[in-house]
Amino acid sequence: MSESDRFEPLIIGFTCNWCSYRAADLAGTSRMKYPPNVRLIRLMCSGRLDPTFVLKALAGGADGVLITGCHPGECHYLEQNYKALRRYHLLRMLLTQLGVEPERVKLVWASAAEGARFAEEVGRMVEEVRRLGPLNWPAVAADGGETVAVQTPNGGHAHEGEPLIAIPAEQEVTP
Amino acid sequence: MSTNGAKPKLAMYWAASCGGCEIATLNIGEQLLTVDQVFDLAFFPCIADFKVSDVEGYPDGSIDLCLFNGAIRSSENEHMAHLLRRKSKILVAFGSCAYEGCIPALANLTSRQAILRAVYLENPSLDNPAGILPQTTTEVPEGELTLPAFYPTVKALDQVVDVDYYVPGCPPESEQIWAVLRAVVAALTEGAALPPKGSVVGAGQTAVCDECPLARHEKRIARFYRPYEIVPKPGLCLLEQGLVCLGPATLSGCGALCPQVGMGCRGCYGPLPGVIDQGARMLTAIASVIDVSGKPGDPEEALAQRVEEAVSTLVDPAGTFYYFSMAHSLLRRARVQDDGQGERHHETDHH
Amino acid sequence: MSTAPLSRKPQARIGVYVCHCGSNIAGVVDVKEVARWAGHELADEGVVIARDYQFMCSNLGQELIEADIKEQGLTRVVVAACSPHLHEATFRHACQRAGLNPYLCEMVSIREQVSWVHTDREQATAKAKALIAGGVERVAWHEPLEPLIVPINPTTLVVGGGIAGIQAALEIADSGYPVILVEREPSIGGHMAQFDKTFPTLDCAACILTPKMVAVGSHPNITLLTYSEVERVDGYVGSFQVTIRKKARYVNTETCTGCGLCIEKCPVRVVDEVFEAGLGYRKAIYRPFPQAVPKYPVIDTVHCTYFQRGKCKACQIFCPTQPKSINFEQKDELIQVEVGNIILATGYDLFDCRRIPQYGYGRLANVYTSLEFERLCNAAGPTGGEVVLRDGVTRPKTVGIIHCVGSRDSKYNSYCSVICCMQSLKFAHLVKERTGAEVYNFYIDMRTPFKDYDEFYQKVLAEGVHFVRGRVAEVTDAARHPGEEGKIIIQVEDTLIGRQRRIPVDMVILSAALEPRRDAQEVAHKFGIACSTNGWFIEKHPKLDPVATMTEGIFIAGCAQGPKDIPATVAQGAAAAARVIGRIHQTHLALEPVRASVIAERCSGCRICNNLCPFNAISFREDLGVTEINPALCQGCGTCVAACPAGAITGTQFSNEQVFAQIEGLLMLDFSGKPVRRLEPLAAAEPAFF
Amino acid sequence: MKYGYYPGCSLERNAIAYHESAMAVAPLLGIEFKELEDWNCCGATEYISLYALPAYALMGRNLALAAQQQLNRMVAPCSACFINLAKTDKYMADDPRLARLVNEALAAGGLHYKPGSVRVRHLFQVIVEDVGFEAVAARVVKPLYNLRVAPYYGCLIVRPTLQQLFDDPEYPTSLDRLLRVLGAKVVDFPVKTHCCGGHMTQISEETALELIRRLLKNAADYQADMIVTLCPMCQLNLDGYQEEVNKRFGTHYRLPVLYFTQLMGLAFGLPPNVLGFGKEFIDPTPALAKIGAEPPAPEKREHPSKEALPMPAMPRQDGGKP
Repeated sequence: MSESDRFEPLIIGFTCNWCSYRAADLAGTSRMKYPPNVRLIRLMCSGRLDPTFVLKALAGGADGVLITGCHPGECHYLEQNYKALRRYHLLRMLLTQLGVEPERVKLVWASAAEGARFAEEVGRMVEEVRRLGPLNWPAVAADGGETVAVQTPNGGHAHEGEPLIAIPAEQEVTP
Repeated sequence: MSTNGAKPKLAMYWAASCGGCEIATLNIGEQLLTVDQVFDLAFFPCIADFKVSDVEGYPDGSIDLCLFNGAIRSSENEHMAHLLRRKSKILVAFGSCAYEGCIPALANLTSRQAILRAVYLENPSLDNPAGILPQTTTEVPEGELTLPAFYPTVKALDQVVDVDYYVPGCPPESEQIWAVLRAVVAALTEGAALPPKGSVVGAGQTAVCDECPLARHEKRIARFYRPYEIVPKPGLCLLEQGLVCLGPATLSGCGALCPQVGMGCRGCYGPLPGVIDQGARMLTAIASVIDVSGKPGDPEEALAQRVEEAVSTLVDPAGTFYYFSMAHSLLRRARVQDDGQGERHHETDHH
Repeated sequence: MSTAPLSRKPQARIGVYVCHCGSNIAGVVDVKEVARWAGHELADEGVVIARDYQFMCSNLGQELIEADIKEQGLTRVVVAACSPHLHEATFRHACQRAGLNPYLCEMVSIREQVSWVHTDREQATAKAKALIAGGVERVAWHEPLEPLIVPINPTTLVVGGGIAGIQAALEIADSGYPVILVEREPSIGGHMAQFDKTFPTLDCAACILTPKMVAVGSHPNITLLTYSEVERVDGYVGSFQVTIRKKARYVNTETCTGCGLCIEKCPVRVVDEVFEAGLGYRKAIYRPFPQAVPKYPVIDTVHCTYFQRGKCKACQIFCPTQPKSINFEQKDELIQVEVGNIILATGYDLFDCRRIPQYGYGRLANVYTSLEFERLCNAAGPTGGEVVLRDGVTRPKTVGIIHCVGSRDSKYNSYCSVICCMQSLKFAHLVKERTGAEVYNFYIDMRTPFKDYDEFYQKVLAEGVHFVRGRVAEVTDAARHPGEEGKIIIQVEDTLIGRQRRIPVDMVILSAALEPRRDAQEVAHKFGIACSTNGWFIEKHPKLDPVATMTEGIFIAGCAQGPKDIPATVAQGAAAAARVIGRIHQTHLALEPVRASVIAERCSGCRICNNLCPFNAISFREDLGVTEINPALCQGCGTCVAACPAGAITGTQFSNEQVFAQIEGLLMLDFSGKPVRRLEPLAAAEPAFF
Repeated sequence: MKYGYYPGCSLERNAIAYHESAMAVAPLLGIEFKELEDWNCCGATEYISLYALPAYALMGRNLALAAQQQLNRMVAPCSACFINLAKTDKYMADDPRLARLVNEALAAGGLHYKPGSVRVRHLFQVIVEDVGFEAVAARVVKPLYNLRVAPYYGCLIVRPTLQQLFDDPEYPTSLDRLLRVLGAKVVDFPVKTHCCGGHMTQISEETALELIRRLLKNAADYQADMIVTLCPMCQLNLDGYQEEVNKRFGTHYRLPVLYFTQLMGLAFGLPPNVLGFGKEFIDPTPALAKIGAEPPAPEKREHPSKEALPMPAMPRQDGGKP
């Protein structure tokens, strides 16, 4: 793939107001460069992270979600990032069942001092998701990805042969 | 049956469903007589012999109330949905299937190919040496036979047509059904006001816990158990005993019947007001009270490991949290890439 | 499809302001295009005006916004500029001046998050648009908020009667406000009272501390509760309810004159592990030291003959007061106090040198800890200031002082204990002064910052003290040759000459590390604050807010926050006091209205959220069967909002609707600025009743 | 408890006493040994410094055999064998490259070793960790009252580089505790982990003898009746070279050097002949004769003079934290 037509993933990032958001600020003030594929949302704490947000982002067309918070033991609200951690792991189990590769939803701890780490992690995640290809959930919701699977760089599993049963023209997902 | 043609017309149809909704409806007892006095049956395949062609013959909007139960799984289901929408003044998504997909929508966790393969090719009780699969059209000497198309994704009623009201439950509780019917009757006969379009009717307004007599305390869940693994202590909140119960995230109105007999709520009455994804709500709630924490200085990998172990005792989260609401969830279905061998990718190993 | 009020987007007249920040933003982002786009493409989203400007944060920039609010009747404002951590306050004030509730303003960071971190103009511009779309969608859901006003109780609780606590208490009391000072030991004074001289000026600790102690004891505004501990803390900033356990002294302080006759007559001699650091003795009824404040003794029931065997009572018999001041029946008292702010100055524990057995402490008689040595050369100490060996008579001819014992050692504490270098230099000087002995200092690095410290180092060097750079391997009595017989040998690699050395000495002093109090975690939890990885209390900001904590109304001072010397400790005590006095002066405190609250009619009392709040803001109303959140205790993290299975808890400023809307906005445009294909959201249905 | 047993060369020859006493006490502690079949030399302490890879391969072979024979819990009584085997396992785990090279070598003999599949521990470590002091105490029938012993760990057994650290590498106390359990009086022995000279006796006798002298002197200074060791090398040097030391330095040390297993056997009431006695250079009988039937009268703490300052209280005798 040439630079121009290579797949550019869209990633929604959730940050903690006290650590990772400030890490992003620090990355900025220190003029560190990272790919523009991640769009950040500021929460007061990773404990505010409602898994619904993640699902909403994926359904809304995001190819990945980056969740960030203070390192365990350093939570501004003492222990709330532990709750985020628990939710993250259960959510990951759910997403795996729903066919979302674990690389698409990542939890990263970054203290306010770790601007460099923040930039690195963003870069790393963008590359990982780029490798996975588009998620394109609207198509998935229509037919489970039987068709998108063919398009995705890594998902050459879908049947190209005759379908098991005549599939009618796909109607819009919502009336 | 009364012959007064001026009576409002009632229809009840089943799409992808089990028929439980009809049973529950007929289960309203002597109130049936009232229903019969008030309504004329326009279409009710379960109890009276109507033909689709009859319905097609009706003028548009001539059915006053249509209780549509069952999910949209095939082109036929969708065809009927559109037909009944056109013919009905009030279209009600009746029961969990029509409202949010229910059990049929659990099929959204797998692929169409896998389902057909399981049903027509791999089922041990099959005798299908030629590996024949249903086709939408088949030529026979007598002419062409047709079958409805089998959709890859099961949908809720409101994902294919406009819906006026929702009646939750699998099935809806008979008294709730009667309450709804009574309200419509009141509206039709005494001109009483109907609730705003799009409302959930025949349910409570808080969560099942509100109706649940089991004692509740602060929650700390060290691990989860499946119902057969332990005998719950009587009188104590099941969740606190590690038994998954969706009561806290499920709309009340059922009378908390399941928890009272030691079986955790599965969530058939759907999400609470304003909640857009019932499964996610319960997931976040349950995860929040998992009893794994750390102290400053703990190695982060080890901590993650401990959390991983604790959550992995919850078997099949998707099936658990979206038991009834898969089709109405934010993601609506699983992303499956079928390799033709019945192997699904990204399948969890938690089973 | 649904009439659910929660999912109806409010109508808003939104103004969007895109800042050039000189070339900081405009250099990478096409700000004019961004503003144009917002004005056109986001009109349907409620944007009525979109401008770009050189410096939005300048007065002119702010006036621009204020004017539009007034003239265009804006109900929401989005400023796309730098990080909200820089200028959120600025633009909120601008809105307020124009009569718009400040919380109806949203900042979008297109500098730190776009122009400073990206280089491709097209991509950066597209991202800026997306971020602004997110802000616009979000701000529509903002609600006008009023800061939470809580009254401040003028009384302050100071926990810990060391020099930090004493300083804080005096500062507050002198400014005319009541203070309750709680101290665990029978007397205030803390570690400083145990010291002999203080570096670098070598003035005697007692001479400078005693007056302060007396001032505390006699101050009309200070209620002194010694031999007491905080049992429980309820409430929140402005009005804490604190339960204090006043341990039984078995001495009636109303009648006791502190004459000390009881102590003199007590037959039981006990090693004093606390004040004398195990180097001296005290009686079973004792006063830690002569200048103790308060002067009243206490009975140590573990060693008291009467409490152990039921007879003796010598102290009572000889007590000259009428009625007798000794009361064996006295019981612990629980006292309830109301305070507005709390200062924690609970100090440190000394590293237990027995944890490094190869240094011989406890095995070799003449190995001392730093605290033991302080007592040894203290004129009021067990030897009356004589620097002698354990036998109590022999003067050492050579003394080795080992730095960093338990500090800067991955096996024990990785941190530097800050005071050891200066303390060791002080010891070296005192040993020379008192005994004329040869003194060797074994150090890793010499750390003598701050006023007159390095001068002191030079002075000690000049006095002929030897300095060996290297971590001591072992302190042993295993002599290898006659020259070492009867000595303690210090085995060390002298890293400056690169040779192993064995230096025989008569006495070894271990400059032990400062460690967090053994119960620091417990105390932190009691007061709702946190401990760092090393166990010290965590300050709100390591540089800019060193005495405040994450919990409103709780301040920290002294070594409880981290190792430090006396000047720094005193400064922190005063700083904490200043913060508290400021608070009291305001009489009321405005708290950020970022708060969670329960919609009672939606709460089913499932109690999922009940143990999620570390600030104890969440409580269950058994009577109503619903959960409540105390807004003054709530710190606004939103964890319970995210946890509520019924969606019955909402959080201001970070509501689900606000975040959902922002997600949709952010995903309006894809990477190259084209619309993103998305799954149309299904609206949540609302239940209705007939 | 079943364990694989790697005797190593010395246990069959100069340290036969160690072997016999170990075999004698093991059953009493519920320990069962199965000797590793076809084991080979551990390379002793020098080989690694000369030819690293061959040395690791040499030990890798033993580990591979152990894995093959399902002896996943190995015991090595000799400190050198123990450290070499444990070290090889750890280094192979930490360094995939080394693991590859070693396995290439092993392939020649049709063997392969997966790091971490065999856990090798020293006999003493097993007694401390798996048997426990309580179980040992329960076996004591003839406490070693009045016997003053210097616990000598040697330089190998508590090396900090091994993850399976079981005692303080700087100042171990577990042997002290064991001997106390046996009823003996343990003297402080600051040089307890210092070098015994190892094979220096063969390379530079002067160096070796000086090192040995220091150990003997320190034990004597603390009026120890004997030195207790857990390594054949240490035993050999301290026992076998004691006369040399006396000659060279004009000293008159007569300090028996016994294995901890021998003392355990005595305390357990086993006859000396099954404990390999009689092969020592320094005759232990006079020392052992001191063992009294009665526990010593509690040492009366001579009252410190009025001026004397109190000593800090020491950790509990059982070695628990202060």
